[in-house]
Amino acid sequence: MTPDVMPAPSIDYIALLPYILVGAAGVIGVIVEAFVGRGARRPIQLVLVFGSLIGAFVILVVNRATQGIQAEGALAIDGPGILFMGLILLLSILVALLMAERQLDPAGDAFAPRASALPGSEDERELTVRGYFQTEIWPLFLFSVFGMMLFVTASNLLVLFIALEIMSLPLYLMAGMSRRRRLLSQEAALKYFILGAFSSAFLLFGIALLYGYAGSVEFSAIADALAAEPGQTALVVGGTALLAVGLLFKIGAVPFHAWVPDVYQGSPAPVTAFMAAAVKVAAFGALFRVMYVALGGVRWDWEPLLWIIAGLTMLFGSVVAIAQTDIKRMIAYSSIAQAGFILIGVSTATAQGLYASIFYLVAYGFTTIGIFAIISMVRLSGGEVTRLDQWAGLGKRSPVVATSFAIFMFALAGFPLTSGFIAKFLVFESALAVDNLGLVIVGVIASVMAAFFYIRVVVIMFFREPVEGAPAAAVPSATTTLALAISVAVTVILGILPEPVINLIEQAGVFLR
Amino acid sequence: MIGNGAVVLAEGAPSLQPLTAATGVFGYLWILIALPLFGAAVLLLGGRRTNKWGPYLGVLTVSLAAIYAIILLVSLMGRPAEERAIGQTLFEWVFVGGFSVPVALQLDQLSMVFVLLITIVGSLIHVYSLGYMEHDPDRRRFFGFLNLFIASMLLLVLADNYLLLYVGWEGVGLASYLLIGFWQWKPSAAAAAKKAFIMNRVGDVGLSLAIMLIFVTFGTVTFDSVFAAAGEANESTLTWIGLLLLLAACGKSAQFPLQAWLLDAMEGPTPVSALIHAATMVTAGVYLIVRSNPIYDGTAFALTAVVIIGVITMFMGAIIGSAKDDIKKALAGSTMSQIGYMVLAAGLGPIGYVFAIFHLLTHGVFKANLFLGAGSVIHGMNDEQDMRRYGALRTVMVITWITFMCGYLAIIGIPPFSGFFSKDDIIHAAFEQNLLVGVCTMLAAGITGFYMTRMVIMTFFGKARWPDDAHPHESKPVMTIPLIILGIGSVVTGAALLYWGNIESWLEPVTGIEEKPLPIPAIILEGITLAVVLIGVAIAIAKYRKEVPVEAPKGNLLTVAARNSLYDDAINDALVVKPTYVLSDGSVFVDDRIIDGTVEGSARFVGGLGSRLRRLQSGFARSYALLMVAGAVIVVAILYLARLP
Amino acid sequence: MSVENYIVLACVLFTLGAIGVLVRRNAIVVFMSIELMLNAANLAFVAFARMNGNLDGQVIAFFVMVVAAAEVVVGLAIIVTVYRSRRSASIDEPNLLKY
Amino acid sequence: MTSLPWLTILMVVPLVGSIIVMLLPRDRDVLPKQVALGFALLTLVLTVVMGLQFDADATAPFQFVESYPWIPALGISFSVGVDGIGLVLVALAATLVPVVILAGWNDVMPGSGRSVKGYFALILILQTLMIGVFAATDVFLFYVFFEVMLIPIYFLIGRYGGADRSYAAVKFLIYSLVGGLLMLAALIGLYVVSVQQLGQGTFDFAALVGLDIDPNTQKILFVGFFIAFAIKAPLWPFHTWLPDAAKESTPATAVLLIGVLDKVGTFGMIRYLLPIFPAASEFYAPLVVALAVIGILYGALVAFGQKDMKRLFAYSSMSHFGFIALGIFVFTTWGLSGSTFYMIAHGLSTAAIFLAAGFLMNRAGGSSLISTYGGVNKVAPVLAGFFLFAALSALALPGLASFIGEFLVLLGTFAVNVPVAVIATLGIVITAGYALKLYQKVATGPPSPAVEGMSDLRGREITTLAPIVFLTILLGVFPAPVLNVINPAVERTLEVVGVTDPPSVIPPIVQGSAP
Repeated sequence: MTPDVMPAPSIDYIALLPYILVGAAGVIGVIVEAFVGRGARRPIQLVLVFGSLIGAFVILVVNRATQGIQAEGALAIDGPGILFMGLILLLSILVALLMAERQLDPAGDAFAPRASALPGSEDERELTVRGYFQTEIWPLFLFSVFGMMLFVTASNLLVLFIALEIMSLPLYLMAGMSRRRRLLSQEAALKYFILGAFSSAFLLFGIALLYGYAGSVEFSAIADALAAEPGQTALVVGGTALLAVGLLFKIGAVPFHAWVPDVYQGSPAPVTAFMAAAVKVAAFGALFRVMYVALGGVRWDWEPLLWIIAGLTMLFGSVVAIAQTDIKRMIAYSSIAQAGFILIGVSTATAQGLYASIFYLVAYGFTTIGIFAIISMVRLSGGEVTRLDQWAGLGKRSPVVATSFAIFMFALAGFPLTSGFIAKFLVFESALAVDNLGLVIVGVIASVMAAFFYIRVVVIMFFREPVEGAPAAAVPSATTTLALAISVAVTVILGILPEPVINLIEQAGVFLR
Repeated sequence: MIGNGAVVLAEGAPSLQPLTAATGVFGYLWILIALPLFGAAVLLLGGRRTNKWGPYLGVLTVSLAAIYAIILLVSLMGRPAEERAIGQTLFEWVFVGGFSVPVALQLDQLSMVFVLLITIVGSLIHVYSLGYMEHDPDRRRFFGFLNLFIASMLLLVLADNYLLLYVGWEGVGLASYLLIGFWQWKPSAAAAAKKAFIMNRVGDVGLSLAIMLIFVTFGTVTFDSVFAAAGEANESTLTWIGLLLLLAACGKSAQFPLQAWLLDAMEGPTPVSALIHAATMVTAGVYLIVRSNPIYDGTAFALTAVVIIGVITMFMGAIIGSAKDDIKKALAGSTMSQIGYMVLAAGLGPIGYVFAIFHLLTHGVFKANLFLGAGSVIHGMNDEQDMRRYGALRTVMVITWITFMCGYLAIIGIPPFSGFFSKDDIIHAAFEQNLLVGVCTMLAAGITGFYMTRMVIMTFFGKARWPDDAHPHESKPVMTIPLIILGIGSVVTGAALLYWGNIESWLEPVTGIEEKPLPIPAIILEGITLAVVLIGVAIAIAKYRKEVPVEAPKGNLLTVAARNSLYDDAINDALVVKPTYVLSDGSVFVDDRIIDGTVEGSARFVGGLGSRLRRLQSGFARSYALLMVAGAVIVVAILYLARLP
Repeated sequence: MSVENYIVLACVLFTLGAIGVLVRRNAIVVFMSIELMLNAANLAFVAFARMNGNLDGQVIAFFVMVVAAAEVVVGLAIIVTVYRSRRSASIDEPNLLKY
Repeated sequence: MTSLPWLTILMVVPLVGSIIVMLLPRDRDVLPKQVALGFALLTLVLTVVMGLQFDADATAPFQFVESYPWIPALGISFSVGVDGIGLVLVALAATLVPVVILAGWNDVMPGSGRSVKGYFALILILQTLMIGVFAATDVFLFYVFFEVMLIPIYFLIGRYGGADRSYAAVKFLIYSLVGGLLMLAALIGLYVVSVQQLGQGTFDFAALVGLDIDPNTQKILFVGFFIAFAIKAPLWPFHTWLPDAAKESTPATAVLLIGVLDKVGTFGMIRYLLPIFPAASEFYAPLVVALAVIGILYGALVAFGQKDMKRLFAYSSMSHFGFIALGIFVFTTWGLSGSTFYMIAHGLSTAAIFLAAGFLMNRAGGSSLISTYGGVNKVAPVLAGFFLFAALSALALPGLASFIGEFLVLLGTFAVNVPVAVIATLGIVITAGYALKLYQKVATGPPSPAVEGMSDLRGREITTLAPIVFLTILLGVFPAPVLNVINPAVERTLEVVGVTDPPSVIPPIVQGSAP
């Protein structure tokens, strides 16, 4: 150690451009909030958001060739990493489209005019009447996306932790910003925050233990340490366990799922879509990297763990979803079950499993966003109508919307000619390829039970006569329509012609270390 | 193309007569079946349009068939004995792997006589029906069904293999079902029809299994190939085949234990009873057994079984016939008993086959005669069937009475009426074979004498016991003429077939024939038989000469039993029908409760589990946190414990 | 004093923090317990840094403090809004979302 | 052979038809029916034309073969082609669809709130899928059709069915999904095996038959496929969805469901189970035979005890499916040909019974309770006549198509297992029992109040039933056209399994007196 001279770090800014773009856009957004007049904010924010996200995605695609460990081993920009980032950006763009919606709710968009205002208080009503829109949510959103991008490419545990926080903190706030049902929304935010912080504490302590074991937080260093002296030590086991807890929490795997239903139900529909789609992708990206790269040496230890977790998650999610009466809550439990299916891919510890899971995430992400787009459309004057029985006869009043929803349901249930089927096919195959028949059987059982409630929605929409004063799907503005259209298209096309996507994923190669 | 197959056969089966190609007049064998089939098709599909002329078409087709049959007979007699078996393959029917069955017809001496019986008696009954069914709104359908029956029956006797025979076999069953239930709005008729079909179905089980066993054994179901190889099969197989065929015969010919349907079958219009349930269909069982004689020759056991069945039914029928007051049921009982005779005769083996057929023919004629006579009476007494309401009808229905008497004398076997020859031959054969059986046949002859005399006296003699509204009158010529023809038939058939037609040598090539010495000289035997019959007659006269009460007297145990047809329905109910219902209800319960219950139950279980598990989601952030901590502990535990090698 | 003791202390603090989260009702206190857990981690980092003889752990500790600060900002914001609408900082109070 | 992509055309035509029907204006309620009927008839004609070009004694296992890569990454291709068995089943589908369209002409009353064109569009889509499932020679493609078929039926039942329709629809779908997902697992297992053996995976039927899968794996995979097929078929005890589905669906739907769709189960057993898992098939044969025999008797007995016509038909079908399965798993050409033939015959007789009963029920306000009826024969003789014919065809009267199937199955069974054959044969008595009991209750005796003044069949209705009756008789008397086509396929299948028919005890002198 030579304390006097400090070598300048070599950083390839071109490779980091996507991060920089999104991050900077977020910062600028904050500044805009601070200095620009209320009227002008929204357009500028929209330009920033879509500009940065699309830009980042384009850049990502353009120099997808430049891969490697970047920023002094902080980030690993490799094939899978780029895939995850690209997917996150695409999903975020769709979510942004949903967030930009301001036609469904007569009072404006889906978010509270001022999150701090007291629910039902005088000034809130006044703000509403004055037609205020709060635009702080946009920079928050960008920061969250930025965090996700770091999260899936983090190549050392410190960056992992920080990325996790950058991703999560804005989400906690966004969860509380619903215009309607403020109390639920705030409750969701509180629970999400408390539990999120709690889990990140676990994660951090896990990091500490691993650091203690390996003397470094670099994934590669940890991997080397494990390779050098295999076998269990308290530090490794404890570290792995706590790290897993932190990541599985974000994924929403049983038994760390408890927050999912409450938060999904309470948050505004677009934010829920963001959590259900993008956050899940990010969390899985990180989980994969940690497990495959850093902890690949002890995979004999964590494979059984993930089998059990995956099985529990699939079964629990499916069973409890059957008993739900609120559509958002049902989808929340279904997303828990779906996480279980994706975990099957992780638990194989093979490249095949990785590809299967990525495909599953693609299919699942787009379908989920489509689902929440429709949930945000089905409403009465009081806001979204999420009681299942009120959806009765929707097929008669809004055939197109109901049909799209049915397609999503069949996709989640894994019917052929939808993306969900190919996805299930691939994960099951990856499991059978490592002779894990048991997990597949559990998967099959769970799928049957899951099908039960997916189909029930279709029954309610198409076979039941509409109840009095039942809602119809409101006509959304172009943005939501576009998002919905894209989700339907992807869901169907991936079901009929998955070939290109499969190839794309399989070209991604493996994680760099 | 047909012949060459047969030539090979001839070499394969020296004992069997070769099939010769159907040439010349025989080239159109299929017309025989096609004619009535066409009639049936037109009448049944034609709808109301054909109401007016339909019945006549029906009569026409059958009569044409009869004429063609006679032509065939003549040209058949014109041929040397060894060329009297004609085969005609129409087309390939069912063929899979080694199993190949053509639609092929075979006309030999045996089927020839059947064809004649069916077509001639058939056309007479058709004509008779013109009168009998005159006022029925559904005449058209009636004749359609009759035609259908004739066609199926001809197919049955002309088929050259068992599977095709099965088709005819079931076809006549169907026709019988339709005709028994012709007056469908009468629940009794509908029930009787169903009963007949289902009991026949039981026999069909025997036939199907027999066919399968035959194929598995011989690799073919064509008569001549099977019979050619019959000698090589081992006896137990033959026995099984024989018993299964016997089961089939019991169903069709109302033999014990499947006899119960025949009496109910009298629900059908009388011409039907005459044609189907007396003259032709019910004798199909006899045909089946005689046709399969090469198989039975190989198995004494099956033959004995046949004899026993025959004897039992012979007595049952006779006893039932002696107690029934319904004229048709009484006749039905006698039919059972007479067929019992034939079956018994067939069971005697080569000694009996010929006489079974012989009696079958004469019976076909005189029983048709009797039934039509009864029909004429019923018609005249506007549908009264209870003999206790008859009496003294000879005065008003002369032709009916005379013709009926011919049939009567024929059936009880008074020389020179037809029944005498055929029945005595059977009794002879029985005595040649086995003394006991012989005695049985003789006794049965006596009972026959009794119940037929009873019937004649109650119907035509004594005082009139008519219902007040009855104005008995002779039937129209269209009905009486067939009666007269059949009456003459009842007189002459026996002698004609025996001496002029020389039936024994005629059938010999098909059935073979065998003579054994009689224990006692024939003339004495005939004397005794006649005596027994006359005793029966005498008893009847003694019993019914004086007043016949309109209400049936209580009667002794046997009489009561006989009136109830020996409780056959009760027995069937207890042994078969009730258990079936119980079983069925049981399975329904199992299906609804247990099997479907399990399915529904598991679904409900999952649902319940869901609503119980969701309680975990208490809504308290701290309990969620607790769950997480617990989870973390579990994770650590798993990492320590569950560890792959 | 050997490094193990610091680790043990860190674990104890972490556990105390966790227990605090489980048993305390007041959102603020719960939140402080979480901060305690984070600082337990920090202690562990520093101790390990010393053990491994490199500075990474100490650097990380600084990062964690920053993150914790950010977390405070967000956390308090949320807790305050909840408090204002419910007039209570109990985290058992908001219990509309369940089952 | 022809160069035209026949099978694709057959699949595309109804699809186009359904799209056109959907695009028709809402207010026209007759036009959709006419268009649908037109396309169905066109498909039928094309099928006939294709069938005439089928070369019965070609050496190639499949004809009209087409193959286009679909998902090469997974070795999946869109390959179709038919052997004799596939051909006749495609023909069955093509025949029944126009019939049911005509029969269901007034199933959906305009103003009932249910879309008329939707009904017929769904039927046409269903036809596409049915043809596809029988024509697929890529197992994945087969699976896709197998599963997707559920959805139109699901809507046909759930949307256009009777009072309890959504319960029945869901029950049907869940049942099928259980089978479908198990089959999916087994399918993937098969794929994995092919990866291990061939280097890269495939779903091509021929390639999979070529695999040499070790018996234990076979036994596992077999179960997955078998349960799926057993639920479809349905075999005892996987049958309880059928009565509800049959009761709640319209006659037209029921005909397509039981007459054609359920055949996919038995078809799958012949096409996939036997050739791909020969060892497992022989291992499980006793079990399957047992299930089949139980199904035969049990189904008949339960049918005997039914108070509801449609449920009765369902159970009788279950008993018939017992016969079909029995014939498949005795491994004789007679049994297998018999089963195949029986599938066709059963399709026809199902159509006859359901449509006749449907016409009857329409006249009495839709009640399917047997007790509602009586004495139909007196007021509507033609209707009663067709009803009786249907009953007779159900009890396999010799001379009708079903007899040939049933007898061959029994014969094939008898040749290898006499006791089973005897027990199964008893079934024909019970069958006669319920069939005639039904007719007796419905058609004979004095007319019941519901039946009084009932009108007899009209032209359209007779037109729908006549062709079925005609075919039933024709195939019963002259089955050669079908047998010629299916026998080679059957023999090929058994060659793959590696069994030959037992020879007769005494070598026959000549094969019958056939020319």
